[in-house]
Amino acid sequence: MVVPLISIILLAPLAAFAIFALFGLAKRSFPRQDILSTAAMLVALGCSLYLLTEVVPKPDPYTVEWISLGSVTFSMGFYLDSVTVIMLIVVTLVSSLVHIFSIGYMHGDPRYPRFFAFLSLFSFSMLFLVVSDNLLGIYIGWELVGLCSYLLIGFWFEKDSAANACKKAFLTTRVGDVGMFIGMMMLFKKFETLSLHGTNGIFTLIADPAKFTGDTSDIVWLSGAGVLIFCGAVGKSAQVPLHTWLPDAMEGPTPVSALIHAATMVAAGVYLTARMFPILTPSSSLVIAYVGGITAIVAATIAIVRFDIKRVLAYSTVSQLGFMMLALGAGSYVAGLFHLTTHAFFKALLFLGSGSVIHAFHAMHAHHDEEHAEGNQHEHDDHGLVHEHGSEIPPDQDMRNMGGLRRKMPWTFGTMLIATLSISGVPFIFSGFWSKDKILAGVLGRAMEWNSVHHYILFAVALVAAGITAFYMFRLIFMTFFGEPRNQEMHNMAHESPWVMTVPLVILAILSFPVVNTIWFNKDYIKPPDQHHVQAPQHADISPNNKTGKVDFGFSIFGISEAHAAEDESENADDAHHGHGPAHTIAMVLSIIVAGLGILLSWLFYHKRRFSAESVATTFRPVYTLFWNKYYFDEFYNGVLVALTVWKSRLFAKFDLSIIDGIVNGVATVTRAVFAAFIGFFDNRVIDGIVNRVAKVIWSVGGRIRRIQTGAIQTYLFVVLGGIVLIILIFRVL
Amino acid sequence: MEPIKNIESLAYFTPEILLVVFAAAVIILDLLVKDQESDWVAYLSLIGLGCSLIAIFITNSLVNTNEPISLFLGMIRLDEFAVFFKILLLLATAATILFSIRSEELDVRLKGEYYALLLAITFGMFLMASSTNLLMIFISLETVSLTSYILAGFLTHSPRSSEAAFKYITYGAVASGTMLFGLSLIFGMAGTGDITQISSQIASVLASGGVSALGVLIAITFILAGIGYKIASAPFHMWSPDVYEGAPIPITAFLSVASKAAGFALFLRFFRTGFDTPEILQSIDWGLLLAIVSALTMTVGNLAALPQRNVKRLLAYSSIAHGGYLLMGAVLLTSEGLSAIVFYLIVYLFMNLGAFYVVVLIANESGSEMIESYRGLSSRAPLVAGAMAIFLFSLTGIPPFAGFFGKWLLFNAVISKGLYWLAFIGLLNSVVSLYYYARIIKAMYLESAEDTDTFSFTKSTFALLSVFVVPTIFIGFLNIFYSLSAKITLQ
Amino acid sequence: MSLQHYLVISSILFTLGIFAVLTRKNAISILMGIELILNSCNLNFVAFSRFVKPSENIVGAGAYVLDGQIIAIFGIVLAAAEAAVFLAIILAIYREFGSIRPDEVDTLKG
Amino acid sequence: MDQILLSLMIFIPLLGMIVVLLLPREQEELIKRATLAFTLIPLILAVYLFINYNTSTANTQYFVSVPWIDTFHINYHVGIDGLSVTLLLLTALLGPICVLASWRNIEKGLKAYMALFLLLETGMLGFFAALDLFLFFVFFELTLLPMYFLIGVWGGPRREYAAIKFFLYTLFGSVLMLVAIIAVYLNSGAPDARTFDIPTLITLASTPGHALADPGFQMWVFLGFFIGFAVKVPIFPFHTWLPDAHVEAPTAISVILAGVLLKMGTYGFVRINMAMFPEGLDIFTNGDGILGHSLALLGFINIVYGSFCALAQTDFKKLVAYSSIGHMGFVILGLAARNPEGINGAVLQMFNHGVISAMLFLLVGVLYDRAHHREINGFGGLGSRMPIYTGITTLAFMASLGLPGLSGFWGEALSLLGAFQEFEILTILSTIGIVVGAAYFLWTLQRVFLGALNPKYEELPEINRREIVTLVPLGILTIVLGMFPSIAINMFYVSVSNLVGIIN
Repeated sequence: MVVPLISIILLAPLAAFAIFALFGLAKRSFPRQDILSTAAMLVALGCSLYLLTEVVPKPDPYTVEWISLGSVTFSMGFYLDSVTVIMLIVVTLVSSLVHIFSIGYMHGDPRYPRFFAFLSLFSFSMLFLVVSDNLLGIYIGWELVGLCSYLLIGFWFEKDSAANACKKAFLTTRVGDVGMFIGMMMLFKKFETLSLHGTNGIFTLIADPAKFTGDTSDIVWLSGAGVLIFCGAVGKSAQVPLHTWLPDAMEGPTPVSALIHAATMVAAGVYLTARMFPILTPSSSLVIAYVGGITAIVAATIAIVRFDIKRVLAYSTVSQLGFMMLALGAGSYVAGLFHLTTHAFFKALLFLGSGSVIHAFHAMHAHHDEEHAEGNQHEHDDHGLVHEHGSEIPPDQDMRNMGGLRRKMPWTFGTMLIATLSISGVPFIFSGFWSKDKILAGVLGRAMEWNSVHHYILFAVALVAAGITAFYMFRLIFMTFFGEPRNQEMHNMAHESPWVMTVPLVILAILSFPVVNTIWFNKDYIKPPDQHHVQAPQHADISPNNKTGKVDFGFSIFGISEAHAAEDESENADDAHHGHGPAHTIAMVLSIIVAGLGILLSWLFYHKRRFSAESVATTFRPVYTLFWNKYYFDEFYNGVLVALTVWKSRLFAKFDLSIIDGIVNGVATVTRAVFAAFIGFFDNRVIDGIVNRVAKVIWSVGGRIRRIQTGAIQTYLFVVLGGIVLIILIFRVL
Repeated sequence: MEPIKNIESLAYFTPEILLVVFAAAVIILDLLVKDQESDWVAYLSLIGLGCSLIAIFITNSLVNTNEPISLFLGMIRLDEFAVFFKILLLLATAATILFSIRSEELDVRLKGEYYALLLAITFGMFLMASSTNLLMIFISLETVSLTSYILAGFLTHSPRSSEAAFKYITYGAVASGTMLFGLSLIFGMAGTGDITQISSQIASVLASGGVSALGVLIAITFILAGIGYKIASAPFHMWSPDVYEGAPIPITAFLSVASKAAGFALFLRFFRTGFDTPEILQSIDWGLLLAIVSALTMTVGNLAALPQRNVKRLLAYSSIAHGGYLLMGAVLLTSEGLSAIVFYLIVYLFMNLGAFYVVVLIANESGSEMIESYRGLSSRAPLVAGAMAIFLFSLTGIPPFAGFFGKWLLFNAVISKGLYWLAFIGLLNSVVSLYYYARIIKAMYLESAEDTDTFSFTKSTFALLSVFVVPTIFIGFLNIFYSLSAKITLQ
Repeated sequence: MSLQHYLVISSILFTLGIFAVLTRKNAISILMGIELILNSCNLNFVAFSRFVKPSENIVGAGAYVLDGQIIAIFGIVLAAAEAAVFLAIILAIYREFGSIRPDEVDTLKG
Repeated sequence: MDQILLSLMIFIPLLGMIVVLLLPREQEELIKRATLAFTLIPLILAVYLFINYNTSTANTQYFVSVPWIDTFHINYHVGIDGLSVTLLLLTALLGPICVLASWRNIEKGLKAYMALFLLLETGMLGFFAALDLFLFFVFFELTLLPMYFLIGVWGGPRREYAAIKFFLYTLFGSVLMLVAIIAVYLNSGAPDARTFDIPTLITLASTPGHALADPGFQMWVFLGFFIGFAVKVPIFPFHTWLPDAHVEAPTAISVILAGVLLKMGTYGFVRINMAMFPEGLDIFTNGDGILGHSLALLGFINIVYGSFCALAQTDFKKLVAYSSIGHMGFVILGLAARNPEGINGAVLQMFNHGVISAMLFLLVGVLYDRAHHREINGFGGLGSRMPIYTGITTLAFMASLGLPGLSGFWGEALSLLGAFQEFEILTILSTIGIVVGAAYFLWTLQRVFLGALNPKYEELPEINRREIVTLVPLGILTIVLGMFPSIAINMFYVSVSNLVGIIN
């Protein structure tokens, strides 16, 4: 029953896309692509829901042999455990809602059918990624979602900013993917397979000493593989330092941002890391945790000062993904995935909400597709906009043009408020609170249990980030929905969106309440996999929960100990809040406090206007500018380029800077510079040069021989005599 | 086996006799008949060649192949080797006559003499291919030389032609004089002119210390000068470009194929039977000497051909280079090498004559031998251009044309003796050669002519052309030619 | 007189001939040089066949061979023929170039 | 009957050439149709062979061996194994596609063009089927002449230069190969037992104590063959003929050049260098130090150098040309690994690259026929003008940059997986090629298709039906093989494991 269901789940969206493609070749398009795709998604959703009843936790994967090379074989397989099913439901659900939303949002777009076709293709790829039990399969889905994100970000490719953004997204993620591929190769070399579960899957082999003697070199190898595979996640989930593509990706239509760049694809990185949980070693986990933590704080701080509503959400997404990574890195498997699902819902909601707002402002434009038509018009509109990196803020996305919308669009307001409360971690009634709290508890738990200073630091970071989250989210709400309309003319035009758009909002809002997420608290439904090679440091058994116990600064990189007690150790490591009640309570209390603090501050700043953000900004000028410029990541990447602009101008003046954006084209420019010179020099001078030189020599010799041929007979006779004498000399006398 | 006495020998000598008879007949009839316009003399001499060919087959059938006989008290030898070369030479002469009929540069007044001389030179070459005595060798060589001097200078009122003749004879006289001196020394050492005994004689004198190896070397080198001049091998090649350029095209074709072939026949027989004994091989590093000469020859020929703009001269140099390739087979005088040379000569006959025939045609049409006059030939005369392309690629040695198979045999022979360096030089040379052959191809196919009026050729022209094209394409694929060339030996 | 004397003379003749051929600036004198060469060869042949006793396995014991002399005679004949042709060609050259200096006859080159 | 099928397939194009030559030059339509027919028959035969090929054994099938030049023990010996049948199919498939691609844009001398093309096809088919070393060489060289003329006569502005350059490079390589061939022949046994028969030679070369098995000898012969093939592949630094040849050649010929001729190099390498000279191979792939890594190093250089060069191009066609240098690098890398993953990957990559690069060149041709230039920066925004063309191009690009799910990925992935077992660092460095590959393709995509439509091209006509027909089969192959690579791999993995057995 399972296999056919999964096949349907996968094939339905694929078919929707295939139909579009076939019609396309015939230079026509399917009459109602939107209905088709949406229907396909709903079918998939239905099947996924049904699977919920089917699956018992941790069955063997359903595999088929894919490629056989005689000695070696690669198999493709589906692996279906509770997590997979939940992911399936999340993806199909959000995707369906986004489909429905788009029917309204994208209505009237010249490439309306294509949009839905791409959405279907994306859904297929994402679902494929989720179900595959094989790094090869995951990698396939992985790259395909990347492709779809490329296509959808660049959906309005006439806009240069969009064209750049999609390229940047694809290439930045691909950098990570290459790391992932190398990681795969390392695993393959060690285990001669790429399947994960099952009798001869990596996760089984890793436990068997014959295949994997847990000695240092093996552990190092494994850590390396783990980190490299995590690189893939860093790219896709926009973790520092590869996060810069995600904000730019907001150039795509808003439903895309909601589906791909909030709910599903970016979460795929987290999902992958969770999947690879068993092979993570202490060191690789720590790397993951740190990357996550840093991302969380960095993104959050940047978000504070954005004015583009979509970018705020983008950075908040990055930051939330950081949280999830942090959780996984700290060994809180469940917490990470829990937050993934909750975040998927409320963030999708937020994006769709913002979409609805943008849509509302769009009414002012005669044509709906103005949002993407000539992106360069933004240069010369006079809202006194501040220069964001990449392109100017479109007026209909600039929060400074909004305000007081809550009466204009109550549904949107209401739903978005719920989501905001959820993400800010307002206690008890909102799902976001639970998941975030679980993360904090997990980190703190690990910190106490291992006495590891690293995790204490990370916990602090996470806490701060959580506070900031609350702050900037409410800033968004206040600026958008409360207060007086700042741009009256635009305000007048605003209106509530049609039902096709509001209904999804409502559904998502419902999903932001914990009731539907209780499944995550079901211990025997969701079992975290074992981490065979993560144990607490040897001396951690003094007392699991001693507050006074000296904190161990020298975290042993390879927490290798006797294999015994690995099980329950990792058990503890995961459900930290059970093993360590104190950790849980502390975390909960603190998180509530910081959330409250954040909300309070933003209320004072942006609603009550007690303090003016501007004055604070001026007093903390350096910090402000740092945030404003997003820690100068893009500038840093561009710096590589700038250093080479000198070269460039010398080597090919005709080529202008405008199309250069970020590291990608920076590298491109380097290579244009270096290699244009290099090829010019090497290919033509050296290689051809050698060839030509040889040819020249031959020619000149030919010329010389000609010159000997003087035409005077007596010279010829001289040569004859000379020849004779020479021969005699060579062969006898000498 | 006992040499046959003179009178009995005449029976086996009919092919040569027929040639002489027809030569005389041509001259006399030419004097009597006053018709200068038609080409009957040419056809008469063709008939003569035909008769002689038949005679060759008959006489050959008289001989027991594995028991060759020597005529006129051991002056000349009648064996498969000789027979092969005679047939080859006959074909070459026939082709030359046909070219001459079509060539427009030849002087109409002296047809009789011209064709008579062609027959005479063929006679001389027959002797070259079969003589086994120093005296015969010298006489045959001189016969060929003297007649070819005249033929080279046959274009009266053409300074080029006379100059060619002058250079040719000066060079040739000195070379043959030098050779004669060498022969005299050999005669002195061996005490006999019979080359079948020379080797053993010289071996014994060398052993007894009668003469020094130096003496032998000097003698051999002098002789080499004479033969080297005939086959235009470096450093005795320098006459050939000038002579080839000056001489009438049919004669150039003839010299580049026939007299080269004859020279090789003489060369092989002389050194194979005369000097192929261990003692002499010890006294001089034979293989190395010939290998160097061969390498030098092909390299000089190819490199000097590169800058040429006159196709005739270019082909002259190319034929020097081919002499070098052929010499590769002569290195170490192995039987493999011998059969390789034989095979290559067959191929060379067709492709080189074919190329020269095209030169004749173009010269007739455009009155020029310069490469410019080949521009756009592919559109002006597609078939001729195609044929020329085939000949040139074959000369370069590119499959599937016969030239490749010929080259391959030669390299095979060289490598079998472990002379990789020589093979390597040879191959590099064929790459270089592509360059100047391709220049003609380029002119014909990739460049366009100033005037694009198409050339008109007669059916017979194409017929004759196909006589050369078809073998150039197919010889390589037919086992018969390989087995045939493997059969030709010198004991 | 021993064989050596003849050989020395013939070598001198040969060298002189070569020298003439290489240096003379007149076609006629080149012809003369060639004649010298040929005659030196003839002298060789005669001398050899006079002095060198061929071993018995070629001819019967005590037999006396005239090969050398015969070759010499042929040599003379061919030399004459060559001279004739040479002179004819020189005439042609003179007609075309108005000179018989070999170094002026060099239109064909390269 | 089955026996002659192979020979039929090889020589029907030749027959076609004769027929075409006999047709009157005015009957252009007729000539085209005839050529198409004579290229379709081999395709049908190839498909037949492909289907009926017995994948369970590594023995050569459908083989014919008749004496040809007895004097030198040369036989007309043709047969197919998994490797050759795959490449035969590729060749036969590209045949008709190229004819269709040359349907409209050959202005002058159509008859000669088609005749030469048919000759070329015979040469290629024969090469992949030949099992006699001499025959192998003859067919190898047979492709030279038509190529020279096809580039030289129907090529672009600098065609003469490109043509002669191609000719000289290849000839140089092949003469070295000739020496090696003769050396092998002469060492294959006593004068009357010598042979050119490839299978026999392979067994001889692996019998200990035989002259052919001597490592020193094998090393030199290996080098001889290697250079011969390296020029064809082309392996750095013998590659400089390729960009010129590609840029100047007419579309169809570029397709053949990239699709088949480059494969002749790698195929020959597998067939001769690897199978016949394992000792020699050992020296260059299995030792320590630079020499032991030389082959992998060359592969790496090809990948990185090729892709970076491609990144620097502004000529669309040159970009594709350099990209194929890069992609052939993966083949070399995979072969250097000598393990099943690597070699299978390499062979798969050969096939896939054949298909994909063919698509790319066809697409370039389509654009060139319309805009009459190939300057990448000279376009812009075509995406909105020619959606279908854009779609297909995107597919081809994605396939070429190794997007999983499209065929290009599997070859690269397997080659890398294999290579990583042997050469970790080199392989990791080679992955740079993947990123750069993505970079130049996406960048091109952006400059040509994205952004605002270049006003010059507002009237640019959309890709027409004939062109779509030439592209669709390739596109389908790309997708199908991308999803089910085993379809191809099953054809040859047995042969490959057999080869691996010989090597180790």
